Amino acid sequence: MSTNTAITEPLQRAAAELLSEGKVAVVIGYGMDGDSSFSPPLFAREPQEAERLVFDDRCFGNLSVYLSKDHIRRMGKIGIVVKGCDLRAVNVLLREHVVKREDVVLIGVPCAGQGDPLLGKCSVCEQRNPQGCDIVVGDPVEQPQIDAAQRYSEAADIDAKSIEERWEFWSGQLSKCIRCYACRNVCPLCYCKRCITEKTVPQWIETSAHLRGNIAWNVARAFHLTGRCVNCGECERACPMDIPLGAINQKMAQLMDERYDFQSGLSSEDKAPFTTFNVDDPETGIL
Amino acid sequence: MIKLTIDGQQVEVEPGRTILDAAKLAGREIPTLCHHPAVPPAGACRICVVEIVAGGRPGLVPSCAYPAQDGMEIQTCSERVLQSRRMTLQLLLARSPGSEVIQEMAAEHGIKEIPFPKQTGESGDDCIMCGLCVRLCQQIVGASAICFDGRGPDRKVSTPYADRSDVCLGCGACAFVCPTGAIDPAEYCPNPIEKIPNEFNCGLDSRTPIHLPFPQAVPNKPLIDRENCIRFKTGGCGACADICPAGAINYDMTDEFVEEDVGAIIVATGYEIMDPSVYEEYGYGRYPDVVTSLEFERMVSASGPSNGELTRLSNGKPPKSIVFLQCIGSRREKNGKPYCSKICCMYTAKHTILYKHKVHDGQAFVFFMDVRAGGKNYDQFVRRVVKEKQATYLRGRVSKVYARGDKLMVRGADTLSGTQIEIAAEMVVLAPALVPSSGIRDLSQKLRVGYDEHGFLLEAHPKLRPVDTNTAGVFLAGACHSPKDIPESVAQAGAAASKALGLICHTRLSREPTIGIVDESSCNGCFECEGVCAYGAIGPRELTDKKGNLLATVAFINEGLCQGCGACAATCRSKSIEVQGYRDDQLFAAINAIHR
Amino acid sequence: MIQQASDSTDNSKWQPRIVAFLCNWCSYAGADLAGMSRFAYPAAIKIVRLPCSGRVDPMFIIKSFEQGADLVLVSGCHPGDCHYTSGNYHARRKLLAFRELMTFLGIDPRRFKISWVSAAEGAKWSSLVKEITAEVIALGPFENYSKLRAGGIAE
Amino acid sequence: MPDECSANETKTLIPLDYMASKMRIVSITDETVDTKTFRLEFCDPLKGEQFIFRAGQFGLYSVFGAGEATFCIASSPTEKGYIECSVKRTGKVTNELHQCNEGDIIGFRGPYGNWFPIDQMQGKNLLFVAGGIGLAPLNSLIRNCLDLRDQFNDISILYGARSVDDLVYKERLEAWQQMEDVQTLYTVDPGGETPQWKGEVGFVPTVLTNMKPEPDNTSVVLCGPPIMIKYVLVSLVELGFSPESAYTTLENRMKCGVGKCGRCNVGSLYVCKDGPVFRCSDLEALPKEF
Amino acid sequence: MNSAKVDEQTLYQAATGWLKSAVDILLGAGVEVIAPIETDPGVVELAAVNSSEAVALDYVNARLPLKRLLFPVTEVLLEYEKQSDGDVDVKSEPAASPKDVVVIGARPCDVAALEALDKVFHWDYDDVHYSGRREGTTLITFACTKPGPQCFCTSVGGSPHNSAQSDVLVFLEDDGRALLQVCSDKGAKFVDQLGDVAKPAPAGSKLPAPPEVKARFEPEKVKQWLDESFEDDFWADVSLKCLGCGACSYLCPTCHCFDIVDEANWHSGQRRRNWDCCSHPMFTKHASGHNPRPDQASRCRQRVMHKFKYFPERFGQIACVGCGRCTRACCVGQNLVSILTDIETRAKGGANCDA
Repeated sequence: MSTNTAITEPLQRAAAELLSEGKVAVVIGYGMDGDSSFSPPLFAREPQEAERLVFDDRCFGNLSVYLSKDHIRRMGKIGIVVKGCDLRAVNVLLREHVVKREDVVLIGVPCAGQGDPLLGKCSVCEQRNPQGCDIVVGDPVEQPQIDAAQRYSEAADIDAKSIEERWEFWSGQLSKCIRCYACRNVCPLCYCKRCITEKTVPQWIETSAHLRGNIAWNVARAFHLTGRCVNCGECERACPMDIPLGAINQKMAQLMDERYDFQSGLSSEDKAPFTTFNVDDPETGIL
Repeated sequence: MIKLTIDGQQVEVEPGRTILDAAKLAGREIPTLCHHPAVPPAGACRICVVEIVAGGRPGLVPSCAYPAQDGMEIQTCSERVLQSRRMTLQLLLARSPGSEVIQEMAAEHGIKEIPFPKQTGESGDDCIMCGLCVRLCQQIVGASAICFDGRGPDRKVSTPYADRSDVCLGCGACAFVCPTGAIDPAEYCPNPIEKIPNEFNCGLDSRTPIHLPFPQAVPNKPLIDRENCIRFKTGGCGACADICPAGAINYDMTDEFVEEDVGAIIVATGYEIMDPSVYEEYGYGRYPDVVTSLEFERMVSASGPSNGELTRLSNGKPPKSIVFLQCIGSRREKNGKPYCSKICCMYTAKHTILYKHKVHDGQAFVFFMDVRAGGKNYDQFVRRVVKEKQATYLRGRVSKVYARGDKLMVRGADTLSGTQIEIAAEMVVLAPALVPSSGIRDLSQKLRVGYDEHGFLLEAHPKLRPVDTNTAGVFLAGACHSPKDIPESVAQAGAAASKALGLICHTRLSREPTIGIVDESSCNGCFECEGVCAYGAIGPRELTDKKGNLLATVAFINEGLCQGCGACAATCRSKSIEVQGYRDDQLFAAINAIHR
Repeated sequence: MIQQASDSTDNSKWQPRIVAFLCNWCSYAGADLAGMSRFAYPAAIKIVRLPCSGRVDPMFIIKSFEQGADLVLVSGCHPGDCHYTSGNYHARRKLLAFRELMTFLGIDPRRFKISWVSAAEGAKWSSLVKEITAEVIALGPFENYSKLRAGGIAE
Repeated sequence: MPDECSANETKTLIPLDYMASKMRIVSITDETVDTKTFRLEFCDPLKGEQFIFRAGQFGLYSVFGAGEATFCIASSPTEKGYIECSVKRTGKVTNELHQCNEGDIIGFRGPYGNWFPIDQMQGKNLLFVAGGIGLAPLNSLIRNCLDLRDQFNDISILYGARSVDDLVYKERLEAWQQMEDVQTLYTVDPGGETPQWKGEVGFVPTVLTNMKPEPDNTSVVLCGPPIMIKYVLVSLVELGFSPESAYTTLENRMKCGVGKCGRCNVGSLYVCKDGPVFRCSDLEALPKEF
Repeated sequence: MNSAKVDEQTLYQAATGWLKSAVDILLGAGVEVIAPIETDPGVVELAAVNSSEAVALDYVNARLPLKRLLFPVTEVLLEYEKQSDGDVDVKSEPAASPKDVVVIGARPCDVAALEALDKVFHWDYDDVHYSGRREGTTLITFACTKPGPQCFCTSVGGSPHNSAQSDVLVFLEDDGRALLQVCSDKGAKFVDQLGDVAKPAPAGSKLPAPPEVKARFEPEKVKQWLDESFEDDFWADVSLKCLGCGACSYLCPTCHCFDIVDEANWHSGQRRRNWDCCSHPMFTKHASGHNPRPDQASRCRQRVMHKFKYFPERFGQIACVGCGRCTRACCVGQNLVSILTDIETRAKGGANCDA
């Protein structure tokens, strides 16, 4: 672990300034916590609290999840520390009217990747330098070129299996699911006031943690994120049962990319693939 | 007001008006050359002289420039006046012997010979040095592109240093006002003057920037074409405002968006004709005498570009033989429109008659696929045309039109006799396919009305609801729906109007109950539903507490617009939209019941 | 365990079960026309009528499999013909993506069919149903899911 | 109450397998537009004979396939051979229940929970205050007390609902009104009255204040929406009642009904076991999580 | 459950290879053997084994706690089938005619947690599903040799050598030998079954010293503060980052909240019991829409209060065994230990330091 002082110091200054000038009610960033293996979220509400903000290579979380939380929004205008990848989620939230641009101050941090060794998603990150933030602290980092094959390599590994092998694999993985819904609750885009699992009339998704219910839940989750998921990987990180949820999300992202030339969250102006159509969309496999 | 007497007649004019203005009011005609109502007077040509008899300093004055004064007594054709004019005309005739205007004016004044030598060649031209053009260019157009150049006999109207000047706008106003037609702006204008094609006459003639859109337009008022008007191009001119007696011209008026809340919309965007130049074999665009039926219609119209005189565009002579070609692009599966344009058979029959009215000894031929005369008395009309030899009907298609000399050779097949024929025609009239108005797709997307592969708008049901669309409250009339002739269009328009009235005459709207309903307690307000709604039925609704504080913005389905397709319900992740009659729990029960 | 009435995977007794979600205006009318025109088709297919193929939520399909469907069919108007102008275009995007998701998870994509059948295509409907019924008989019972059904859940 | 059963005590445990007894719906009464009263009989006659409960206790009713839901038993323990429950349509189970017909079979387990301390009320005046569907648990107690009429002094019933249409047990209300030894006062919220309405118009706490009940030797039992209970308590205190003499019921969400699922905890209490009947004075000590 | 108290702690010793023999003997006797096995890379889970080979020995703790064997994540309570005459055939899921199960290798904290579960499932009403399994389960616990950084059992009255609820507590030695401490009749029966594999240890044999687990806080102090701090702002502050994901509760060896749901098709169905979690907003939400615990602050408070105040008040013990799973699982670093140490600081009147 190494604290990135080139970012941490200007970050602390910027946050303290925003707070002391009353431009934001809270700055959501990362803080240091001796006990945990990563830098957890920190909510600075007073200028002096900004001193506890930090940026290092253990800032795993996607803080944009808090933008949809009522108890955070009630505080007032939010300043939020975003890595380039987190910004994609913010863009989707903006597009879906979850937050208004004027209600949030985006503090961008250039990020050369998280984790040691680098997290999988960071090694194929194409958004190392956040675009369109109100404030960017620190200097831009080098952005390697990533091609589509690298971008979706995890999904490709599973795609390479036969259909039977895939069933074998996924029924094993999904059997583990205990339906704690951690994947849902940490997802910045799973902000529904009432999750489909909580609607009981009718109960589309069985809540029992048997494979039947688990498939229904995970299919619904993946499908509700199709064309929206920004592959931040929080679901997989949160899953206490270590189910490779990211691969499913990646597969659907790959599909949207290949089929509709769409990558979620690159702009807040895009139309989600499922809210629009093209008369000439591919339709192979339709009888 | 100023009171004066002109030729013994009392008139009243406003202060500041000239004697010429007063004379007009009195109904006395005074000849003018250098005068133009929009241009400040100069009194240069002295044709307009009148005699002040009393009430001022007696003598001859130019009426166009001399202000009317109270108590004046004016004579407009006293012998003294006429003598002066004759002298002036003699001098003008000597300078510009070729000018028709001067010649006519001189003749009116009984001048046969002149005592001066007529100037010819370099020094003699039609310009009478009145300077109207110069004053116009400087003071009205504001371009100052032309001026007088040289002295004495060398004096002439020219550009500075006689160069082609970028200052010249190419507006052509100088030529327009020149009393003798002496100016050709092309001599000094760097940008050739483009005539503004008259759209209504298919560009067969030109129009001015101020024009009537078409004869009998409603309202029948002229409009300014801002793209071509000098005023809008340079900020100069404004002559029309100066001279409009009603003060009706207001340059500040702009196009504006007008929003109206309406209960129904009738789409009647009509048709356009397809461009037949895509079919090279017919030579349209290549030979001036190949015209479309619409151009022909204008050419034979009394209000058309040639005032109803039918002449060949190539040489201005009446066409002695004419060939009408049917189904240009219509009923053509490949590279065309597969549908029948429906109106061509009948208007072509009419055109043959009109042709015979214009060119009595002319010969008309019609190439047709088959004659579709399905309206009331239509077939009888076509039969009359054939029977009365107004036209020779040939069943078959034309393979090629080409020029030979000043004739157009039309080569085609007569499938009834099974022979190849070639007709030497002087004019060829094409009946191109009808297509929907350009922009219909944008409009249909705005209105959420379907359209077919050709762009014609879709009716709700071909037999049972031919006037309705699938979007409630939007109705169709005329050719936007499919090619239609006048009686059909009128009938459909009437039906559409009745449908619209039937809809809006009630105080409450009744409709199918199958519509979407939003559960506001769980709606996230992401508005993905709005994106999939084909009817624009979904919009935002703000939920507030009792104090008016905004709690949430949620989706709201306009029950008047919703058609109940359920795309929104399938899109809603939180399952906050239910379609009445196809609710989730109903479908769940249906799925469950299958596996009984 | 209570014996399940008809989810036996015994091939000798097994009858295929196809759940079809049809749009009201085209495919349902097409199926209707097939009936009126006396085009016979297998009774294995059970129809749920919807206003539009755009109404289909993937949960319908999952639920059908959970309840014992061996094959699910969604059928709507041909592209451009949607009564609601664009419902089938949206359905096309979503359902094809859903099929990819199924495939990725190892659920046989041959178990989920999409078709366009217009109100005039009674004959197409009849041959389509014959075709997919033959296919599902060849595929056999959908064991991946039938093993997950109530009473036989692997936990 | 908390000391009633402590985990440290060795006592005979009742085996619990969550089995639901089958009951047949014998009659259905529409109370309001979204409330129905079901009269149920055990399919197994023996169970019916053995079944005893006390007023205030609840059961878990289930529609097979939809799930279980908790309702108080609305009939009186003195009425044998059947039980009644009144159900407002709010969720999945209640929806399904409302779609049931007479003769259908549903599941039941219970009775669970504590009960109104009817023994301690003997010889006292009784004041029942109910709002809306809150009359259901009181109905059981009122019917019980009326069946044992001579054990109590004056009995007064104050019942209010949002509108005339929202009044439940209309026939029974009528019957109570006819009784000479019961004082009844029925009210609807302002705006909820109809031209035919002959009762009071006003909110329950206001009507209660005007009613001026005698606090001495009176037990009060309250049931209704939380907001009503809150203000009725204020009125009662103003009238000289002590919170110790008032009882009410809590309706926290429950799944097991027997203190295991952890859903109905309010502090260290379990509404399903330590309740649903609480003394109003005891509620004040609880965390406000009900 | 440990009905007969063992008078003297009886110590046995077992030679290298004892585990293989033990597993073979048990399997041979038709007993289901549950042991730690590596299911995912670096992840150990308690699961049925067919041989001793798969058994993992080097691990801090299983990913899911022992509770899931006795109180599964989902289980059938009853099944029903609708009859054509309108009747319904309802059958209680036979409460597992107690099958003999031996769990080898659970950690002392997980096993100690059963004390709390026992109390919940056996008070007043005896949950036959739980107790049936509990009855038939013999717990051969492996004493902790290498506690994890998040472990804090010593703070909540446990220890790496806690024998509470264990039938046998096993002290593994590096060379494969082991000391077996018999703690109950069931344990004695197990050791009997092993025959020669386990011999009584020579008198004076000493148990190894437990590894150190740092004590982080005093639960009494925590409770003192909790008693007075229901309305404290602390709860809003501490819950800021909590996403209510529930991973902590699902992995907690003492959390026991559950949901009961029906799952059905047209004619038949099951009533099931599933794990549930007080962090989820729907947990307490009434059908009317009223929610007694409407925000994350009140739900966080409930979780801490329940474990350290309500449960002790009701059942006389803390509902936490210090296994540290909640802390490990939390993806926002909502660290239960730091919440509790913070509370302790407050209880001592210390500075206001944010968790």
